[in-house]
Amino acid sequence: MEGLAIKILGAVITTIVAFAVGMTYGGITRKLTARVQNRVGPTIFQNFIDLLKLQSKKTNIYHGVMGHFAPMWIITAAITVLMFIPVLHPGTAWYNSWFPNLSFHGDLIFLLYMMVFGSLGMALGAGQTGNPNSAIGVTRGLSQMVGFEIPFVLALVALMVQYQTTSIQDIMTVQRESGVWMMFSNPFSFLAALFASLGMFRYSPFDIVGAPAELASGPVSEFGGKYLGTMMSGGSIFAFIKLTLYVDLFLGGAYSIPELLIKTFALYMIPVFYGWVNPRYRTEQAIRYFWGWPTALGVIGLLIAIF
Amino acid sequence: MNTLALILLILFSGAIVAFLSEKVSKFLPSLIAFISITAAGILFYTSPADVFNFKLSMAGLNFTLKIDEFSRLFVHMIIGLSWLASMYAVGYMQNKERQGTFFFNMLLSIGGMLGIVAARDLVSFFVFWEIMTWSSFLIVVWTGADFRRTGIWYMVFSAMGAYAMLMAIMMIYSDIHTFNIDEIIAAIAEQRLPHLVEASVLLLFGFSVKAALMPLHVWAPNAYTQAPAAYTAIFSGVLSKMGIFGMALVLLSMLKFANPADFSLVYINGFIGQILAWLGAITAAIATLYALIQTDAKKLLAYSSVAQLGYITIGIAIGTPLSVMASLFLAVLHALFKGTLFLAMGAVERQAGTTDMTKISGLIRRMPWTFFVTLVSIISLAGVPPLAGFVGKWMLYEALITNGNVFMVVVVFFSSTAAFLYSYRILFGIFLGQEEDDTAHVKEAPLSMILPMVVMALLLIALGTYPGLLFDPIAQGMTVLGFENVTWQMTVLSNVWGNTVNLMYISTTIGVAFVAALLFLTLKGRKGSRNVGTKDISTSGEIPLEHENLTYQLDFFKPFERAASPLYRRKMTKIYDDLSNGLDALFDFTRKIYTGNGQTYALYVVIFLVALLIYVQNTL
Amino acid sequence: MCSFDYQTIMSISIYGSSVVLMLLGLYAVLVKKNLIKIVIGLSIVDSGLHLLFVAVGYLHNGTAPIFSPEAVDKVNQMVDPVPQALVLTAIVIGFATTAVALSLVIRLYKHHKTARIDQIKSLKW
Amino acid sequence: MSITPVHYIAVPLAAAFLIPILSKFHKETARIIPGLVFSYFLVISFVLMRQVSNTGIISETIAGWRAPWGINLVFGYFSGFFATLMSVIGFLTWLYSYRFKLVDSKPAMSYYILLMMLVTGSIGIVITGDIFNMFVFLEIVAISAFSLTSFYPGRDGAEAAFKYLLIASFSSFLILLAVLLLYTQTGTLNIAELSTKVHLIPQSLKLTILVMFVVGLGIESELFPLNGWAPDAYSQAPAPVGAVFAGVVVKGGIYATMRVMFTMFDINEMGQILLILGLITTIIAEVAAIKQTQVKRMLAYSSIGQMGVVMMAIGIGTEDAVFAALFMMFNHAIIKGLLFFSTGFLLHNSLTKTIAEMKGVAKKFPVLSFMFALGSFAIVGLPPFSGFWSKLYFLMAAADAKLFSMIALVLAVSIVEIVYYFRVVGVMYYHQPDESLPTKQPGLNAYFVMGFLAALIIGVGVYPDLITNFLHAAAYELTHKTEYVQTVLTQFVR
Amino acid sequence: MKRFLVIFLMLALGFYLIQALHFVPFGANRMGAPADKKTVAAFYLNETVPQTAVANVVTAIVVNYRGFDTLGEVTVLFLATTGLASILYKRRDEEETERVSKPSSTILQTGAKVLFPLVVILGVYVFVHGHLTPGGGFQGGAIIATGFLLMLIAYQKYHLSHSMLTWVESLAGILFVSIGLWGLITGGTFLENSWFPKGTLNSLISGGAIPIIYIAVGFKVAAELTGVLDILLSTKDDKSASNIQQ
Repeated sequence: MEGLAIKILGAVITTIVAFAVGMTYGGITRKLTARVQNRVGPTIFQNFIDLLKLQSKKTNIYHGVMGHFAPMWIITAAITVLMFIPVLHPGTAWYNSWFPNLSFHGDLIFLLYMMVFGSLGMALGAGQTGNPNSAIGVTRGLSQMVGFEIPFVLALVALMVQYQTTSIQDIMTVQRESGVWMMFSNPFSFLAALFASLGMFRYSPFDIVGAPAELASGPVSEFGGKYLGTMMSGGSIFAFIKLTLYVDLFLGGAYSIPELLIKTFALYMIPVFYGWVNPRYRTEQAIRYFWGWPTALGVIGLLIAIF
Repeated sequence: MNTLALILLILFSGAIVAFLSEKVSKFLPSLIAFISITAAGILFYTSPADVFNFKLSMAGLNFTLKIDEFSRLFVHMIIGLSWLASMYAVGYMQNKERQGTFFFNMLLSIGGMLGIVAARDLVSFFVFWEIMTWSSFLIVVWTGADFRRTGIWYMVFSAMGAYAMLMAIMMIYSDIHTFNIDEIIAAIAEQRLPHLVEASVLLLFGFSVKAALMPLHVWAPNAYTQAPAAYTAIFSGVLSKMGIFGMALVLLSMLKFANPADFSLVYINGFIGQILAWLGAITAAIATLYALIQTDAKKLLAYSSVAQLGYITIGIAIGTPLSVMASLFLAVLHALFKGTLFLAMGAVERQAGTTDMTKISGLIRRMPWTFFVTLVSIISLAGVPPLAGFVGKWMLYEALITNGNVFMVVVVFFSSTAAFLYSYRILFGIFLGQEEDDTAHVKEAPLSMILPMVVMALLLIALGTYPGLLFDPIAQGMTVLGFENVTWQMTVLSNVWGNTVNLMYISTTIGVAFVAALLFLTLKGRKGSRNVGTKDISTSGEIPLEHENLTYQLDFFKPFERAASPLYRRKMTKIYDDLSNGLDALFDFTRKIYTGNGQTYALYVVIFLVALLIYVQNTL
Repeated sequence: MCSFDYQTIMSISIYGSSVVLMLLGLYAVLVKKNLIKIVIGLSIVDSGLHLLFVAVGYLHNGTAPIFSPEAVDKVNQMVDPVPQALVLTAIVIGFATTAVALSLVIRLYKHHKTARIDQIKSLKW
Repeated sequence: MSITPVHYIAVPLAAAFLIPILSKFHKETARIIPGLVFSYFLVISFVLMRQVSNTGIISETIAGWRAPWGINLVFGYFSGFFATLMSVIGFLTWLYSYRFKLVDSKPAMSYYILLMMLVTGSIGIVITGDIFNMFVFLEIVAISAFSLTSFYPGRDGAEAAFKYLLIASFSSFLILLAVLLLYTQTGTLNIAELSTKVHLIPQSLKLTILVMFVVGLGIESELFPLNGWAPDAYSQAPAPVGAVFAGVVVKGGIYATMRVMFTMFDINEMGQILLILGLITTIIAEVAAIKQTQVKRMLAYSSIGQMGVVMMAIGIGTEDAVFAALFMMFNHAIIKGLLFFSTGFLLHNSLTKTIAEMKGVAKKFPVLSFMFALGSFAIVGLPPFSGFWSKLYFLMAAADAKLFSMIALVLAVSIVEIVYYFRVVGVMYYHQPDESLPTKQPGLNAYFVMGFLAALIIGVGVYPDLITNFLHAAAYELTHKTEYVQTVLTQFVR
Repeated sequence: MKRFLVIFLMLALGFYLIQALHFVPFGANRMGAPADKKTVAAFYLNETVPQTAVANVVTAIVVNYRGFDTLGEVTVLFLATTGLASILYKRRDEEETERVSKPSSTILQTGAKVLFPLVVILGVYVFVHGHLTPGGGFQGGAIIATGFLLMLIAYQKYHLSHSMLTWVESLAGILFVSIGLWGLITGGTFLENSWFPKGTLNSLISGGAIPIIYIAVGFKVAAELTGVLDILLSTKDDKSASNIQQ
């Protein structure tokens, strides 16, 4: 019973950490972007403020059952994935006490699919609102996903084949034991995954889903108040999840929260930087982009992993 | 009376009675079909396992029918899905013409399928196979639309497959003079079958047609679309699995017994398996791509079925315990979710008059139950946890990765990611989006149609957490195929590398998180929330005008289509069209021999006479 | 070179003429366009064949197979009676065929207003 | 007076000679007497088949002369199979066309007489034990067939009949020549005695004779370059006559071929050639059939194709293959009969008899369309209809002979067959009728006939043992000719 | 082109025919001595007189030994007339058509008048003596038919009674078949000759039923050939052809 209580506590802590980190990173990005664009920009904590505002607003509009479910769907997916991801290295003190979660009970393929779960809910909710822009946003997002999934899967398969496991812990353990990060043992796969991450984070030039200029934020355009707030929270957790996953898989994982923060932040800046210097792609350009060099790199990485 | 024979007799005589009873009442055939299938089901489930054994000696041939553990798995599928579909059909077919024909063929094809899985000799296998084929053909053309493209193509491809099988059967016969599968397996083990490789390839060709494998799939989308939904569920759900059954029979049951010492045979076996698996993967990818550009929901599902059959084929073709298990699991699952989906589309068709997604949308409020079952099935189809589809997908991926088929994994992954696109397409196209005025009158389907779908949807949910319920019969069936001691757990999946996924934890986590979020969102600020219609939206911050078109249904994935345009360029149907046109021209040219001039015919006679004389006198 | 005795000459002339008749008839059937000529050709073929029938039954210095009071003992010189009986049947059948053929020609001519076989091909392919 | 095989010939001949007189007094006699004769055929067949199963092959002498001296009739399983089949088809055809409205009594009289003699002649071919007599019966069949082909007034019937006549003349010429040459070498015309004496013939001459038989009988059995007449004749003859052509006349030709090739000679001498000819015939006929626009013409080509397969089975020449050939012929007779019978009413008032005119007929004639569809299913060899078994047995025989490429080709053309039959079925069922042709509903007699054939097709399909034992006996008898020869040659005089 | 092909074919066919006939030496005895009865022909030559008391062996073969063929042959003729009637059938309204031949000269008409009875009598003689002398039913019938042909050509208005022809040919046919069936009924075989007194060789009444059959055949053939000629001659290219229903 005590174990269960600790687990629940750990889960809550994990969620809070992930949420906070994701929100903060978002704030930092906004600030940095503003500075680069020669603006003052909001504070780093603007996201928290936004969230507070949204949650305290009265929600007037009810768009039907799917519109109601969509935010829950996202947050559920975010929390579930988070539970199955090793935030820190297994075996470390921090890990054992606070972040054990359920990460022994899932593996990479499960995570891949579980991450889609949230998007699906979002898509359904967006669909029911009847806003054509939302639907367009969803179709773009799905199309783009097919685009970046190929290099990403190539990288992951290379990883799994190279280490003969599909479990994230095992991959981390192998990296720790050998002392060589995946990033260095198979740089091609890493690069492929990195390129895929550009699409995954949906920053410019891959921000075709939201596309503030033409779709008015796309899927989320009809949501407001508690719904939008919940979605934002879920999105932040997902940002943390993605970063943690990359760190776990390619950067050898982290032994402590600071290490995790450094690694994730470094990783996070790559799409952000990339976005600063690139205007938005059209959907087919984005897909073609992912099916170009990233895929080639992924294939090379996979070949290296096999032989 | 033998129980197995009795079951078949019930189905076949039920078919005839149903056909004749149309004269009495329009309603009667559907009822008779339902009753016969129920009777067959009751008979099957109340009899002990060892009575399904039937031998008949007729016309100088010995026919053996036997339901072993492997067949039993398929019998579950056939009887279960047919029962639900026939229950559904009672409501679905109401007030339609020519119900007698429909139910006649439906029962006949169900009987044919049972015969196929029970057959232990190749002749009865072929007989039942053909009965199944033509009865399903008659249902496919039942609506009569586009007979040439749908009916003739289906029949031609089926015939190609069936005749390839017949050729193989004859090759085997010429070697060992028996049709009995057990004796054939014994002969393979003793290397008394020189034509083994050719025969297996031909058999696999035949089964690939039914399993709609890549170059032979062109009949499937049209056929699945044209058949009435109540039957398409069976058609796509179990009838296509007969191809899988046959493949399993050849690859796992027959070829496996080839002497390992014979290197070339083993090599060929692996080679055949690899080719087949790659064909399955390519089928999955291409069919998915075609599925997502469809505008008709049934056609979309039809392509989707082809893609799913591709996955199933991969598993069988790879032939490791996990992959076979994945494949069989997916096969059952496909029957469940694709059955549900086709039934749901049938309900939509019946209530709204069409399944063309450009014509209807926003049915979620009108047909909530149908939406629910569709959603559950789509989530299963997409393989998203925590529903059952994930289990099958997971096992398939793990099987492929652990077996080293890494590039195949990527192709499969690509196709199942692209499957999200059409999954969303079908949900959005029919149930979500703008509510149209001309669908305002639509009502939910009657209970007798909803019930079967809900049953299957609940099964899908249950299997998502407790796949072991299905692993049990699968593992038993695999024993027959030679995979003894397949380990499985009720809620935990594991691969050969020792990695596990605990479905119980997943479901629990999701459930807890979901309930928490639900409570939070539902309870918070409930007051004052206003239920608005789909017109009440802001597009780019503006309130849309009354006449403004807010429906987004055409060219749904146009950007993707543009991006993937090289993959769409070559259409298989075009190739077959060219082929058939070429053959047509050749035929037309050939028949010009018959010039119509009697004198020319006389000249032929004399030329032939002289030629034969010269030939005979100079050579014999 | 074989000697031109009576037997050879008879052989060549009888067999030869029957073969030539058959071939001529066939030639007419295969080349002539007129329906009547084709029917005539068929008759000529038949004639050649009937001649051959009679010819193969022939015996050197044979007599007819009829037991007239003065020839009762000539049984050993009688020619083979069987082909003669057969040819009787064959002739009658040939006649029947020709009659039917002519009637068909009449009808064809009535409808097509022509008797050229290459213009009567409304049934083809 | 016990029933003997000669009743097959004597009774219908007497009837045929009687009809012109009797029909002067009562017109209906021209219809009824052939019916009585056909019914009597059934009785004869039944009695004789029982007798054969009890005592073996029956050999009957004519005019009291023992086998080589006189003409004899032989009735064993093999001949009996054909005779029974022909009797049944003849009877059904008569019953079917019983209510055919004919202009007035005279052509009606001709029709029934010719129909009766067509069947009688074919049965004569089958039961005779004398090669020249067989020729005479072939001519009886031919003359009746010419007249029936051109039975409908109009130009096309005459054209078809003339082509038929032209080609059939070649057939009779060649057969006659071959018989003459055989006679000169062996001094006999009796098939049984010939079979003991053919070894006396010099090889080169024997081959020439064989070639003449192959070509002459090939014309009758519709082998490829010799079958130009067949589609025209089938398509122009009245529909029931088409059924008789397919079910009776061709069978006579095939029977003659089998008798000559198996009993008189050895099948191995010409087997290969027949095999290849059969294959080519099948391929070309099916290929031509798929492009037809007229239903009956299509059925005709289909018949030719089937006969090609039968010829292949004969060419293989083993007992199993002969069994398959007989089974196939049985199926072909009943199924083609059903198809011709149903088309007869479906296109009753149509002038051009094209497939397009059958649009949507299923709405107006559900039973007839069902029969046609059933026939289509059966003839392409789908189980559980009888056509499947014969195909299976043929393939088994071919597989035994290791003729895989041939199996492949036959199966490939089967697909073509499926296409064109199913296309017609599709037109019948799944097209909207564009105009309402004033068509005629069949009477009870036609329904009975078609129902009987359909029941036979399904019955044999579900339970092939109804007929297989019998066919096995027939195949055994043909491939083991000793019994035949001995029965004929050693029979007690009178 | 086609002509040359045909000529080539004819030459090739001729070659093979001659090659085949090479094995059939002209005039050689292939039947063996009649007394040996090794071949059918020898048997016939040897046994005809003792068994049937018919002088003309060919007649014996045609009518008795191979009588069945003759029955078939008669049937063929019968079918030809029946077929002709149906092929060239005219509806009632067009029945009164004239004969196609042109009006003939007086010489022909007078000659025909004189010759006709003589020709018929000759024909009757030929078939009545069929079992004694060369000739027989077919030959006699054919001769009689030529007599009618003469009349038909000479006189345009010469009308044959079709009813009469039908009666003659049917009765003759029935006679033939019933003689055959009588043998069967009396316990023998079809067309059996033994129940009728044989008579003495070379007399008019000899050979049992053979002359009777041959006379029947003669009548039948005469009637049938005449019928055929009449039908063929009385058909002309009428205008109604175009509107005959197809």
